[in-house]
Amino acid sequence: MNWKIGGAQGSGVDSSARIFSRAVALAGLWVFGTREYYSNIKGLHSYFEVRVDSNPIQCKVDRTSLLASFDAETLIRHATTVEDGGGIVYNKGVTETSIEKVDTINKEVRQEIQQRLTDKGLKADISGILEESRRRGIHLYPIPYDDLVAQTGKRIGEQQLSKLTRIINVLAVSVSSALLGIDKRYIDDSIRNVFSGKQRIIDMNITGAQVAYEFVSENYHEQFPYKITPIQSKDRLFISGNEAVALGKLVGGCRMQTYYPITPASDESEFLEAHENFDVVDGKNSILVVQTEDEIAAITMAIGAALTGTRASASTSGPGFSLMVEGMGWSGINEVPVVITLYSRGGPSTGMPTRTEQGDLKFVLNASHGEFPRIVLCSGDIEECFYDTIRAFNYAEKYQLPVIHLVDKAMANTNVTVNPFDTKYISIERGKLVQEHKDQDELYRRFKITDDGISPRAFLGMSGFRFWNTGDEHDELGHINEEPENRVNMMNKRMRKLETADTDIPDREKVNFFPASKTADITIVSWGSSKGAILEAMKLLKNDSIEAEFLQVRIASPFPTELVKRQLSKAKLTVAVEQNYSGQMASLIAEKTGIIIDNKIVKYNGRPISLNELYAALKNTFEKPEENRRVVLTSGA
Amino acid sequence: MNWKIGGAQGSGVDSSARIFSRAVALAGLWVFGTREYYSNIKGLHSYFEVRVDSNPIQCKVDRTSLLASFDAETLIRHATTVEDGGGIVYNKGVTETSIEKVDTINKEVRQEIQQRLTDKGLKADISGILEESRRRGIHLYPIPYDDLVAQTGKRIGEQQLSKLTRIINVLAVSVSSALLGIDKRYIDDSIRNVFSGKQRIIDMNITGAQVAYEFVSENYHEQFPYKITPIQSKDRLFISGNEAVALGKLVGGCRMQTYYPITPASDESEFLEAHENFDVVDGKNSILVVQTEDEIAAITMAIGAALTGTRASASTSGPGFSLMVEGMGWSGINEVPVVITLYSRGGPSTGMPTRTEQGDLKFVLNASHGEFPRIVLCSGDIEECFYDTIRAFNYAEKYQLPVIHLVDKAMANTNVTVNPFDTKYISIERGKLVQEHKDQDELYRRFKITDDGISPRAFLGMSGFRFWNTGDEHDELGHINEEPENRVNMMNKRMRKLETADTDIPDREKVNFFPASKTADITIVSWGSSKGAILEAMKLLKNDSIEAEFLQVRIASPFPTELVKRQLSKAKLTVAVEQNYSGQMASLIAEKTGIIIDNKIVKYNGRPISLNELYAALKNTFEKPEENRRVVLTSGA
Amino acid sequence: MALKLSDVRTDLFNDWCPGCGDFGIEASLQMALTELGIDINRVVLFSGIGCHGKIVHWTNTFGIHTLHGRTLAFAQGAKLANPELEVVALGGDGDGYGIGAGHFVHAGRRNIDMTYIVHNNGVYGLTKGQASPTQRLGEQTKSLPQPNINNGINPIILALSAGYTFIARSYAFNTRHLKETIKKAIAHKGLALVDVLQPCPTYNDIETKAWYDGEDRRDASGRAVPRVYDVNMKGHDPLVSKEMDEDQVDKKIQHVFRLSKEWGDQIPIGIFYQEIGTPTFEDRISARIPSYLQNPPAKQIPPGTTKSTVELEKLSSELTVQANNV
Amino acid sequence: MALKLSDVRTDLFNDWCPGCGDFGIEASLQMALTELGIDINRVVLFSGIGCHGKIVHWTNTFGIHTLHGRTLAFAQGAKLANPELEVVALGGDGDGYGIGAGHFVHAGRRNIDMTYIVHNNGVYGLTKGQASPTQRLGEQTKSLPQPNINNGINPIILALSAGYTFIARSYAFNTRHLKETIKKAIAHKGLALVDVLQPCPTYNDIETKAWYDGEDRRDASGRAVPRVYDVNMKGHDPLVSKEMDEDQVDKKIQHVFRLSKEWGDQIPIGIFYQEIGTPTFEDRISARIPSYLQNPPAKQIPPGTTKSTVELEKLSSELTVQANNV
Ligand SMILES: Cc1ncc(C[n+]2csc(CCOP(=O)(O)OP(=O)(O)O)c2C)c(N)n1
Ligand SMILES: Cc1ncc(C[n+]2csc(CCOP(=O)(O)OP(=O)(O)O)c2C)c(N)n1
Ligand code: SF4
Ligand code: SF4
Ligand SMILES: [Mg+2]
Ligand SMILES: [Mg+2]
Repeated sequence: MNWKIGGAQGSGVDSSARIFSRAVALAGLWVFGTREYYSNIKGLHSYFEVRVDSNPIQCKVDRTSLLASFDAETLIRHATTVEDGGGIVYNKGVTETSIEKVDTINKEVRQEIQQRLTDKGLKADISGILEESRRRGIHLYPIPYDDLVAQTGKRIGEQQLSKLTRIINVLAVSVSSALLGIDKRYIDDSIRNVFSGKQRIIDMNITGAQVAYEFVSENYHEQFPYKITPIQSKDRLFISGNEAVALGKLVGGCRMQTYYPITPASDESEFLEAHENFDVVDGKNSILVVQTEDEIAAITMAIGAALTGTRASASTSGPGFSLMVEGMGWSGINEVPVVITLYSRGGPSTGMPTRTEQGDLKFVLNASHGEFPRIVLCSGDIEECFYDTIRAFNYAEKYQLPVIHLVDKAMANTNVTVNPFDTKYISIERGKLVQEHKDQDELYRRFKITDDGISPRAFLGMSGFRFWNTGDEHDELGHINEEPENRVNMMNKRMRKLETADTDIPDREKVNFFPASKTADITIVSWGSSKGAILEAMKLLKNDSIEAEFLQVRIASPFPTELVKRQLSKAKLTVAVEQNYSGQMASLIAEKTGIIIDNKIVKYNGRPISLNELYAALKNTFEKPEENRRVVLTSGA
Repeated sequence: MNWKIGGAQGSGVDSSARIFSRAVALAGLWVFGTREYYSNIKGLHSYFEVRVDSNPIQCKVDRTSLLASFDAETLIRHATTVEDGGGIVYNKGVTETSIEKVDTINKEVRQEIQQRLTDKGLKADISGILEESRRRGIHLYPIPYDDLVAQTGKRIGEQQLSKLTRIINVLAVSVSSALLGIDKRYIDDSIRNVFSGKQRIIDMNITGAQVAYEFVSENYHEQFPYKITPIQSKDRLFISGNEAVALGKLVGGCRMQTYYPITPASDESEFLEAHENFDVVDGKNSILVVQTEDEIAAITMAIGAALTGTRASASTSGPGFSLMVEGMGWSGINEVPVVITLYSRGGPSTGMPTRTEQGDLKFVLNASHGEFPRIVLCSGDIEECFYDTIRAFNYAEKYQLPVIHLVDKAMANTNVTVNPFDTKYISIERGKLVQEHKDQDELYRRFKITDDGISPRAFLGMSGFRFWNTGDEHDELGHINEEPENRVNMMNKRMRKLETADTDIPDREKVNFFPASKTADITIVSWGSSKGAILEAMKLLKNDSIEAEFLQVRIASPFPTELVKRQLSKAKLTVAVEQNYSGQMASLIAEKTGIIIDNKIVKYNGRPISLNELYAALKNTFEKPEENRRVVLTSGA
Repeated sequence: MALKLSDVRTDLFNDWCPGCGDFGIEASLQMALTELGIDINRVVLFSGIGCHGKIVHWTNTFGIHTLHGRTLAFAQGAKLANPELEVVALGGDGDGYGIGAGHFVHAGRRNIDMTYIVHNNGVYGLTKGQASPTQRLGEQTKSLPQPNINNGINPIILALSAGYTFIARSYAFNTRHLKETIKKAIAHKGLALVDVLQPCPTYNDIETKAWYDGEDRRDASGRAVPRVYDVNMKGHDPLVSKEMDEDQVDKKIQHVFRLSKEWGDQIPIGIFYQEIGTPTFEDRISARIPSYLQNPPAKQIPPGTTKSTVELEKLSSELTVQANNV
Repeated sequence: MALKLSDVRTDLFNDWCPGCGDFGIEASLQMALTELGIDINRVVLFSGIGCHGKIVHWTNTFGIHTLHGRTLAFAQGAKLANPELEVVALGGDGDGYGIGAGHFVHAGRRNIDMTYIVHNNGVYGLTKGQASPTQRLGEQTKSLPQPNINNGINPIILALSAGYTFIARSYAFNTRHLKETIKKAIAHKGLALVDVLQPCPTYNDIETKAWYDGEDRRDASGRAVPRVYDVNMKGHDPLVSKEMDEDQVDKKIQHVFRLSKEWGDQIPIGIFYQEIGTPTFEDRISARIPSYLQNPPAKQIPPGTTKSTVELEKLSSELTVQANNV
């Protein structure tokens, strides 16, 4: 089942989606909820899609089962995405709104729609849209929202109806859930959670929900084809990528976070700030979140903090990362562990701030002038976001280098149900530190040349372990040194750490390999948030007797060259699936292994990959590989 | 013949080297002069090597024929580099200086040298160093500099000898040239040029030179084995990479340059500033050079200027470029022609500011978040620096995108003789501009979607051609537009320009291919300033009957995939020669063609490649390829 | 042909929040341009990233929506390359005083003849309401999890210390005053700052329109008593000229200082400071490059494909070696 | 065990030019540290890129030679993570007031308890003498091809407008004064700026040692009459406290303003301004995070390999869905 709700940004659509999703989760089902919105604060269209199933879900789909709306724009934009036999909940009052008038939609797009309706002999207004839907067998549910608001007002004794406008959201949600047969108690509980602390609003909305449920049961006896039946389930988290990273930071020992506001990264920092004091088994810990003047200050402050032994990180997105590259280079040559969480979004430049993309991989791998080791982790889903965050800090400290953790907008703003995170097997590994006691007379060599490239690390303020750092090439003490021999030794030492890391890190943390049950017809390679759609598409392909295997690269540096070579060299047909223009992982694989990926399926319209389009593209690719060397996916509104 | 002079930074060694080089050039010979110095203003050791030949020279060599010095440090550092049978000019007064005392040399290095001398039964002072040289058959020329200074003072009537200390440089030069049999008139003329405008200093130095020449003819009748004999020659330029780029900018129509001081880039801007008013055939032109508050302002100001139709550029080096990447991305999405001249130096971070490296190739190719087209040119020698600068502006305007022109410290600070630049075949090509007259009512579409991806360009202030720019994804007018379809069209349009450029640009501007005379035994691939040493090494290999061919990549984006594939696919043994740790061009070739380069010869100690080490490395590689998969060059002090 | 307001507007959908102070700024700017009657083909607006930044899209002049914090650098680059342009830069307070603070200071050092208007709403609007650098210490606007722990900066004094030769403040919903101020700023020869108090009804629930308008304070007749007042109407003369002696200038500056600190019950708007006769950067360039204004960088190279006209031999004469000619 | 000067020096070769003012700054700083007797294991020096930046290598404390212009950001990060450290940041004038101007302003807004010393020599030393932002308009130091066409900034006023709570100026070759000033700056609770007039004999041939020392002006007895004088000796009291009323504060600020503009024949050094009792950033954090000072970020995670002690279930309770439990 795929529920969708749309409405103007800032009108409360987000809380509606939350209420609905949580309610469904309370019923024991799995939820996968995505969000699309413009780079705008109020007024432009935003929408949420909530996919629901009794089995875990990993991606979005194209078609909507039930569309909940209260404005005209949502109908204009989304009615055509409702599947034949699905349903549309809408505001009775907007039926006569003409397409022409909805000026938040691009003029050309409006003209196209008007044309389409006219061509079908329909009126160029909402009634035309609805009629078009009705012809496809879609169940229409016109809702007299104004009446329902008024009724709610009456019940709670609120005369000023303007104060109640926002409950229209909950009315839309409640009508939907009533139609889907969701127990109203789930909705009520969800309302309490989402508006927690605001009793008046809770009461208002719970009453509204009651009114809506009654309205549905009075008017729509007929069965809506989809039903949500509660099932047994353990406790789950209902969580977004932003939140998963934030929890990973707290659990992983991060105690200072710097940030400069940027979409879609700053929600993470704000979550941390809202939880700056938290419990540990033996008392209280805290995280200091600093809003800096820019991203240059964010990264350099985080590095300053890291020098004191603090696990520190900076979170940002492309434009901010672009400003961090000089600072990152300094942490590279000075071997300072620092974690950068990079939420990739549509680029280049300001690009599409609220849309997703995987366009930064090659940039982060090569960012900053000169050469130094770095680790780049790419999470593929929201659970990996959590666990990888912790690994990022461990790697940073073990190998004393900057770690970039690549996530993206699609994960950041997706809300899913997951099993509670399991911290049993998680350790905090601080790497090679100096021993408390050392020979008094011996100078501490912060950059001592060692076989594995890693030198025992001291923190600023540790008695007897004074050291120097400089962005210049330096000697073991950390003093500037330009001598050619020292230079070569130091470069070798630093780069050696990448080999050490490559040897240390277990294969399962480098790649996930999802085998086919028989010899694979097609070998998919991918990384990041494309993972979910690929895994689901593989199941559909299997139904068609197409055997697919999937290599998910989780670490882009040090690149797992041998592992990747091994998996790909025997492949029949390799296909890279990526959310960028050029197929950056495919490039990286070619660079490292010489293997040219046969086919690419790419997407760069800013919207996440849907199951349907990927399945179709993979199938076509399998059937006619020559004709499909590069397939561009385009679904999404 | 390879002459070397050393001395403390700031003591005038640079003008001595200039005087010597120009004098030799005046004698009709070819000159190749390199400079090594610390990131320091005064006091640390610097030295110049001037290679001289009757045929054009393209690189440096390891051994010195004649070492000119006046301090102890130069002897300690460089006496061992003098070839058996060569000569050393030195200050009689420093003979007893102990190694111990020269504290500008790293303590450990000093200890090693002391040990070496003691092991040989020599005194641990300059006399030991000299004796060590003498045993190798080196001609020693002890010069009583103080006496010569005093004599000079007497002749010009200057009592205060402290005012004359700087002529010690010219004395060293003059002694050298007298030994080499260089006509004194060349030295005099050179002095006049180098100190142009400062008559008193000219007189002083010319007299000093006279004294030195006399001293040599009186004391050293014996023939020094090397002689410089004048030969007939046309006019030449004696020029550095910095100057060649600057001239290229003026000739190429660049009329605004922004910069923030940084080594080794700012000499170029200072040259431009010193020549800000210059003659054109029909009057005066000018270039506005703006020293900005940082590199972010440098690139964004240059872009602002470019929007007005000005050919504008920013020059910088790694750390500055790191700060420019966000701005460059904006010029990418807004299709603004802007040229960035990047002088690569030892990285990462502050690294080795005055030393050379080719460590930024992959960075510039991938710099800035998201994907957009850019052109990257890599000059291989000082003449290419000039011509490529002009091409950079033409490409920038023709394809409306940022162009990065990669040069390096080795070229920037190398002074060579070249034939005067030939501007006959050079055009200034401004690309597709709007027509002056257009339909009044038609909206100007700055980003009109076209087949070749290029839209007719207007400048700010052109009547009737108002347009918008934004770093956000935009429509044809330049207004923000996040619709998925527009997004895909715009990405495609922009990226298409790279294909257009790839089709347009003639092969000879993409690569230089230097064939072997028979089937090649070894195929060298390289880029940038490694070119010279490769070309010379090929000749030596030929003497050994090793046939080498050489593919010099001049454009790294759009990458000439087919050309490179064609050249490399039939190669017996491919060897990449690069001045970086990882072999970045080799990576790029693998990424683009899937061809894994067999062997790498890399250098990253900050010193340019010498002919001797490269020849040896190539020979070893040819003879035992398996044992030499990665050879690290280390020559240079 | 006199300009009409409709000439300087585009017909795009304006997506600012209802009641946003940016509407007032947009209207005032467009009216100012209309009334000044400048050829709109010569006008270039630059803006940064933030809600404010979209203003250039709603305005029918050349409109360059740049990067967060870099507006001034882009704008200066264009103006220097083509001094004939009428350049107005628009910034957000996060954009201009936050990430852009360095450029703000250094632009003051140059004094290029252009105008800089800052939409000062106390918050980072487009990123959902974090505190901007003008938000005061201890304030807690709507979406802050905790009160602000940074000192707010004082843009007037910052501009003064950086060397701005025209420093004004206005209020977004006093479009008359703002329009007139913008006109004067544009007319000023040198770099002019107009800091505009801009209510952000969505995220700034402290400095609201109602608050600026003093709707919480009513006089005897029940009328709101606005907090904002016009200093120039109250007799403050902002002019500083070369003829004044140091003492007079000092006094003026001291007064500006005091005025700039007024906040709360009385909020001064108007022109605080205006220096007359200080050479612009363009003047100083002209002293070095005599042809600069007649033949600026943007005008030197013709369109099409041409040969370089540079006299390369002359230019490189000092680098030329005439062998054996000594 | 009392500290000796030799304890705070390293034995590296110092490669500044002979006669460089940086030697005076180095000596004063090292003497100040010695006399203050702080545990040198607690002291962390940060520096930027430029000649000045090498100072940390000559000094035997923790020494972090950062990036050009970013000194303050690195330093603030370390101090916030471990407030027990004694943090002294050192910058160049190009470094701190040029490329670093943004951080300079925003550090003022925070008022973290640390010291910032700027080596103000009017030039970009290490890149061979370009004009720095403090170089005055129209001046032409040795290696400029043309006179400087930018206004020089006034660091005192810039600091004042940014919120620095301690603002002083000293002179590199008055090591006694400089040393005492540094001691007071370190002792000050809050962000302290010490702008140090630093001759650069190699590139700044205008503001030379001889010039500061007034060797071109001799009194009757033939003694040089120094340009530099101590304002505090001349009666200027820099203190501003919470007890003072607004008028008193204004007067003080006006005086600071006037002093800061003196240049040429009379150049004031000394403490211009010092605010007492203003809460530091650390104080403000403590109000939000009560355990901050006792258990700062740097102290929370033990060394070695451990299990996370975070109560994840509690922390994520609001995100937990207890299915079918409604
Ligand atoms: C380098 C960079 N960092 C962060 C952002 C994200 N960002 C977009 S708008 C904005 C803040 C806008 O605040 P302000 O300048 O005050 O403008 P307003 O929205 O209030 O008009 C930020 C930080 C960005 N676009 N670029
Ligand atoms: C990002 C960046 N840009 C430029 C440089 C080059 N650079 C090195 S030192 C310096 C200027 C130093 O001037 P200042 O800060 O005044 O210090 P001083 O040398 O005078 O002590 C510059 C611009 C750099 N290191 N990093
Ligand atoms: S968020 Fe504030 S500044 Fe932005 S458009 Fe809305 S009201 Fe205006
Ligand atoms: S260049 Fe100037 S500042 Fe740098 S060391 Fe030399 S004298 Fe000092
Ligand atoms: Mg704002
Ligand atoms: Mg300086």
